[in-house]
Amino acid sequence: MSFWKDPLKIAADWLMSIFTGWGMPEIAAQILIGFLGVLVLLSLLMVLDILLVWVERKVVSRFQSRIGPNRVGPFGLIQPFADIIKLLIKEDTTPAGADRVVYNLAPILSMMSVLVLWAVVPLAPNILGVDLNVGALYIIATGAIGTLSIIMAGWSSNNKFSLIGAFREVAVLLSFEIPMLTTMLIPTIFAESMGIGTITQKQDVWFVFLAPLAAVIFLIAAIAELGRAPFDMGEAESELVSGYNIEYSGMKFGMFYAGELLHAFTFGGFWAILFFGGYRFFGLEQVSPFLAIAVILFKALIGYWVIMWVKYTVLRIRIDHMLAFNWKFLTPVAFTLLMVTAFMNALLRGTPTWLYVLVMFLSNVLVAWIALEMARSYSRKEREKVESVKKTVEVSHS
Amino acid sequence: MTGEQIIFLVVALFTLGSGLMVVTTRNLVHAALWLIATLFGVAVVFALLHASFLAVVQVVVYIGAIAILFIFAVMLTRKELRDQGPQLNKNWWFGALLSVIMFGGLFALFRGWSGLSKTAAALPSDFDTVTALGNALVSPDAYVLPFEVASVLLVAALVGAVYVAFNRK
Amino acid sequence: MTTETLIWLIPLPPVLAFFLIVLFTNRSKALSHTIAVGAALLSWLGSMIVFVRALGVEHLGEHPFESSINWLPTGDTWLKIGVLVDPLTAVTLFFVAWTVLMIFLYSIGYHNYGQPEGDHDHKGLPPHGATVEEHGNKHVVPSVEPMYARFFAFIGLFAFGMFTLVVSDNLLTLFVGWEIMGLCSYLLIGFWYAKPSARDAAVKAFMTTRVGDVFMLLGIAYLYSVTGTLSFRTIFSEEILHTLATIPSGFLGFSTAGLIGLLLFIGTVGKSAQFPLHVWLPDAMEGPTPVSAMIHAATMVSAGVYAVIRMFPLISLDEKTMTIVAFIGAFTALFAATIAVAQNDIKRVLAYSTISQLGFMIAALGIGAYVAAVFHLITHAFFKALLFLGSGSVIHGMEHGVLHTGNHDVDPQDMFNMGGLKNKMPITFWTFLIGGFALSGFPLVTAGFWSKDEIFADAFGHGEIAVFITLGSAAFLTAFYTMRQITLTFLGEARTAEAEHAQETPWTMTVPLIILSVFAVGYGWVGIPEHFPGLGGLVPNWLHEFVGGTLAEHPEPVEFSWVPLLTSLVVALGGLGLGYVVYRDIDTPAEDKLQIDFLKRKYFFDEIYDAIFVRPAYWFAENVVYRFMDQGVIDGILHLFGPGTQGLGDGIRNYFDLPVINRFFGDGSAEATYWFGGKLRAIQTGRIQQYLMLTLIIFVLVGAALYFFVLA
Amino acid sequence: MVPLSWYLIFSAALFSIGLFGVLSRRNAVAILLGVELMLNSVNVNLAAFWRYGDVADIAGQVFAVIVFAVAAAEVSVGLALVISVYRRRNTVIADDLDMMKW
Repeated sequence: MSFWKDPLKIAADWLMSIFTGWGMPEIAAQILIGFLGVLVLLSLLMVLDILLVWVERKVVSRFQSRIGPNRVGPFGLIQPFADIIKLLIKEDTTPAGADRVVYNLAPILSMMSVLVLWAVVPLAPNILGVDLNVGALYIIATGAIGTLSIIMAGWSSNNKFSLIGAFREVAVLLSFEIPMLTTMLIPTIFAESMGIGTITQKQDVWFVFLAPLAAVIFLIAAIAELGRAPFDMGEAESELVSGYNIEYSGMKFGMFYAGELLHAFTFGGFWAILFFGGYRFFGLEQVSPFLAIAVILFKALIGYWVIMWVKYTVLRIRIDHMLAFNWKFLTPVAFTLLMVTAFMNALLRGTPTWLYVLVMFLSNVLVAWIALEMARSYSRKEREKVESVKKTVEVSHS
Repeated sequence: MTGEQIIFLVVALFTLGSGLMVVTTRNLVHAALWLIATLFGVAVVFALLHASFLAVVQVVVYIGAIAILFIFAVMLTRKELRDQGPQLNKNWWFGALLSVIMFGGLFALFRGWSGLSKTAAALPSDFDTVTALGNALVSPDAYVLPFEVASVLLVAALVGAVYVAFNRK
Repeated sequence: MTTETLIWLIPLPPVLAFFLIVLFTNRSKALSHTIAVGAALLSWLGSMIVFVRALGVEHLGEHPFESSINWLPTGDTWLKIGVLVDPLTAVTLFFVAWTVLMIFLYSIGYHNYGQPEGDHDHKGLPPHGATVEEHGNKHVVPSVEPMYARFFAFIGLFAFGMFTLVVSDNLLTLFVGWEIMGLCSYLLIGFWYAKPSARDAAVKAFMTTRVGDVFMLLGIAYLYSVTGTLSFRTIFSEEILHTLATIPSGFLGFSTAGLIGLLLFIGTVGKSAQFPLHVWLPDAMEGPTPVSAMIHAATMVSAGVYAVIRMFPLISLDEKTMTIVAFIGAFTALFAATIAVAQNDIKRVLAYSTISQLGFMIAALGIGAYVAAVFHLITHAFFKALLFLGSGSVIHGMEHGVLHTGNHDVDPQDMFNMGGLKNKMPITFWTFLIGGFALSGFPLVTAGFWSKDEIFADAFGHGEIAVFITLGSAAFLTAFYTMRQITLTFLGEARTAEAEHAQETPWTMTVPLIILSVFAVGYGWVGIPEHFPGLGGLVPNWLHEFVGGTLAEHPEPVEFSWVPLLTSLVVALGGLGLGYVVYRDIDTPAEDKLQIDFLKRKYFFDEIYDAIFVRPAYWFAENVVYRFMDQGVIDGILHLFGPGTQGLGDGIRNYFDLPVINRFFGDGSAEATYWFGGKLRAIQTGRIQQYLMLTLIIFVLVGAALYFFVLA
Repeated sequence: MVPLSWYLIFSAALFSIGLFGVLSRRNAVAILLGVELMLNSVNVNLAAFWRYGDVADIAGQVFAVIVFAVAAAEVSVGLALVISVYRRRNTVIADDLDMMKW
């Protein structure tokens, strides 16, 4: 077994031999190696995060017909480092009347909620933190910690804008958790497991072909979960200045910011894992784990790009519309889809794959079509109501 | 003392400590945050018991929903964000006494029970808890009826909560 | 999915459709019929899958698909409900699923989907047509049924009843399905409830079948009390059958099996409209035509025959019962055929022909020709559904003509108002012709020939010459009135202006006709006897092999004989020929020699029943129950009680109530409660936590006491 | 290995703490917090008995799941009531809500 085939095991064995050579007991060495692995993963993530800052700024400037960072380093690649230095040397303020402990805990929790997500991300067939048998739920659970960090930040800042921002953001997060969890259960049904690793391995056919509607709903819910435009209720710069993180400065703000970017990238990754085969790409993942990592990073980047694309093209939606959209449209559709999928899955057990895929795809399309038809007729009625009101107003004016 | 025991003791002390903070701290938002810490500790206890599904659901349901709801409720029922005055009623010493008696009574009951020092057998290697739990919840031979009743209860609670808290203009 | 699960699911879509339509979609016509037809399609799909899988099982009779669950606890045992698919169920499912699907589809066109709302249509009345303006000139077109969604809901429930009945593995669920259909037939025959005739017909159908149902329920109860089970497979086990056959019932010398069989058969007499409970069926024509097809072909009457076929192993144990069955069947066959000859309403002719054909099946069962009865049941279902839908199409076409001329006095159902429709409605004509020929038993090509021929062969082969001759004459009359109908309706020249303007119906109506006509022709080929000259042996006699496997003793095919074959050839061709020759030139009812009042009035059966049952019932209700019992006896007793009770009450009040109850118990307990309340109010602080503490103190005290005094 | 007694004592302690909260806090929301602690201690017991009994018999976890559902229902209705009371009476102190006395 070469290093190219299974780098983790080779490295672990090598470290083990070194540590035991130093006279360390085996169990302690194992724990130490585990910590080292986590440390390496987190460091790499942080570096990735820094690169994401550059990617985000470069992409948004392209969307807006600008050039973007181009002064520091080639293509402005060093720009994020400059930004970090700027953030680090800024004054670290704590507003008067703030709840100190909670105030300082919030950005840490925010960053943490993103980082712990990577514990269940399968980077390659044999590179995986933990293959939790409840992986899909785990993702939601970490989202709960993110929610908590937002409300802590908003409340402890002792600022009404931050509190309003936090409230609105939390309302959105809690609501959109439901379609997200529901659509996550659809790959679970296909893979017959909630484990993220198993879900990846079961994707001989990418689940997006089996459940395109679920993929779309998941993406929408994920964008809402990230608090990005068009669901950026928490920040809503034009209304709330900067939302829940208004009072934060320096690196504390930097942690919120970096957390958000990495969160977006991570959810691009989960989108890829749940619906686009994760690290699988026509057997490429079998060649070498490094290729697998490259594949999944590339897919995650594409997902991230889609999320950015949405963010910089779509306008913010009013909060009541957003919640109504979730409760009256997205959630029922997700529930219906889940029931249809489960029913079809039970019905088609044991049938050939092509039939399974075809029927699943068609039932998705059917559900989507019915949902859109109903939404269309509803919105037509609403529009007529509004227009009739407008007309009577005009008549009474004239 | 094995590693698992150490972990359990640390987690249990942390959990009980935060639990005490929940019932004694003056600031209600802090109490809610301490509740989250307690719940998180309980989630870790679940994980120690190899009940991974319960652990994760504990985080999702309690921390993600119930605790947040508490924070909302605390903020919605307060004219000023800080509470003035004592947080415990004048019979608090009696409540404390009763609680201690309760604990003592339970403790005494435990001591008389033979199965107390039992240790757990190792989980069978081919036993998937989540699968077993899922099957039990939807199997007509097992718990599908309580499960359905629970779902009806949740819907009733949803409707009831909306109705009760709805602000009629 | 396993076949058993699938069988459980077959009846579900229609009933779901019923609830969906009733509860949610009754505003939308398109949605309602989409749901109903979709449900029928799902059931059809399930039935076909089950049918195909059933074909693949060897010895399905011994190892049927079955599955059951406990339903009601009855002492130590459970009353089970379950599903069973043996060969009989499989072939029944096949024709039920097809005909139901076709009828559902047909109903869309029949109720004028897509046409405008009527000008002055009311709920509960058939649509009267709507006026539309096109290019400046007004003309009348058919209007859509005002209770469109309700219709689809009802037939959905109807289909549910039938599917439940067919797949059930015990008499109880069979009876449930049976009764659901009874209810639905009431609802659907009285669908146009604003018409008094439809109301009366609905009540008549319901009451008449109720007579049979009561006897059937008696039979089921009797069976249960004797055997302790209602499951078919258990009842038909050898020892139970043996017990049933040997214990005498003490009633006219019947054995237990014979009496139970007879009681169950009376249920069928009601449901399948056999003599003497046949009167409801012709009146049931008041409902919309798809309902007629549903009742007469796919579901209700077939259900009756199906039940007898299902219980055949039980019924066949007693010779006497079998003789009664054979007699009633054969008599009904001839009797109904003679009435049919004199009817002028296109649907009534078919109604009487249905009664007659059901008589054929019952007679076949009575002589032990099990497979022949099943065979005729299936072929009859197909061609009779075809004929009814065809007649509906004709009526629809005629209504179009009526709307065109605006002369509403012309009855679009009277055959003497038609004629020459062959060219106006070619698809209807050809399919109707196929159905009619199948009904008459046109030799070799049609399904009706093969099934009827098998009944003849069995009757002859078993030496039942009386039955054979009766059925032969009935078959001759069948061919005769069928040809009369075809000639009057389609051939010759149009006799009225309305017939001139008749029009072919839309595709939703013609497509089911075409599909059903394929079966009306093709289904006969699965049951060609092996020894048939020329054709026998070309195709194996699949039906006999397959259906015969249902019985424990495999029935032997009868020896081939030329007599029944020639008879069936002669009566079919002769009847058809005579019908054409006689009615070729007849234009008005007056010219028709067979318009005998006696036959036209159906042997005065309605009048007789009216005199014997209905009027006495009214008289009894009016004079005995109301005048005598209610006003005389009961009111008298009550009037007697009044003063007595008052006196007694006075006494109790003055000497017991006031002093003892009021003073001592009433005021005394109130005062005591008041005193205690005053003492206890101190702990009622209104503070929830203090209550909780009190509760806990009591709990701790009681717990400690229990612990120390009881456990320790 | 951790013996069963540790879990039981832990859960008894948590239960008692919750009980103290329920009995002694003035604020209705805080009382509900105590109730949550008590429910959680019950869940710990259920999970512990599942783990230390027959693992294949999943009843303990099933009941814990149902307790989750009940807890969620209880909190949502309870807090809704608290908010409703606050709107009408402008207080959430349990001792002030003593209309139901005598």
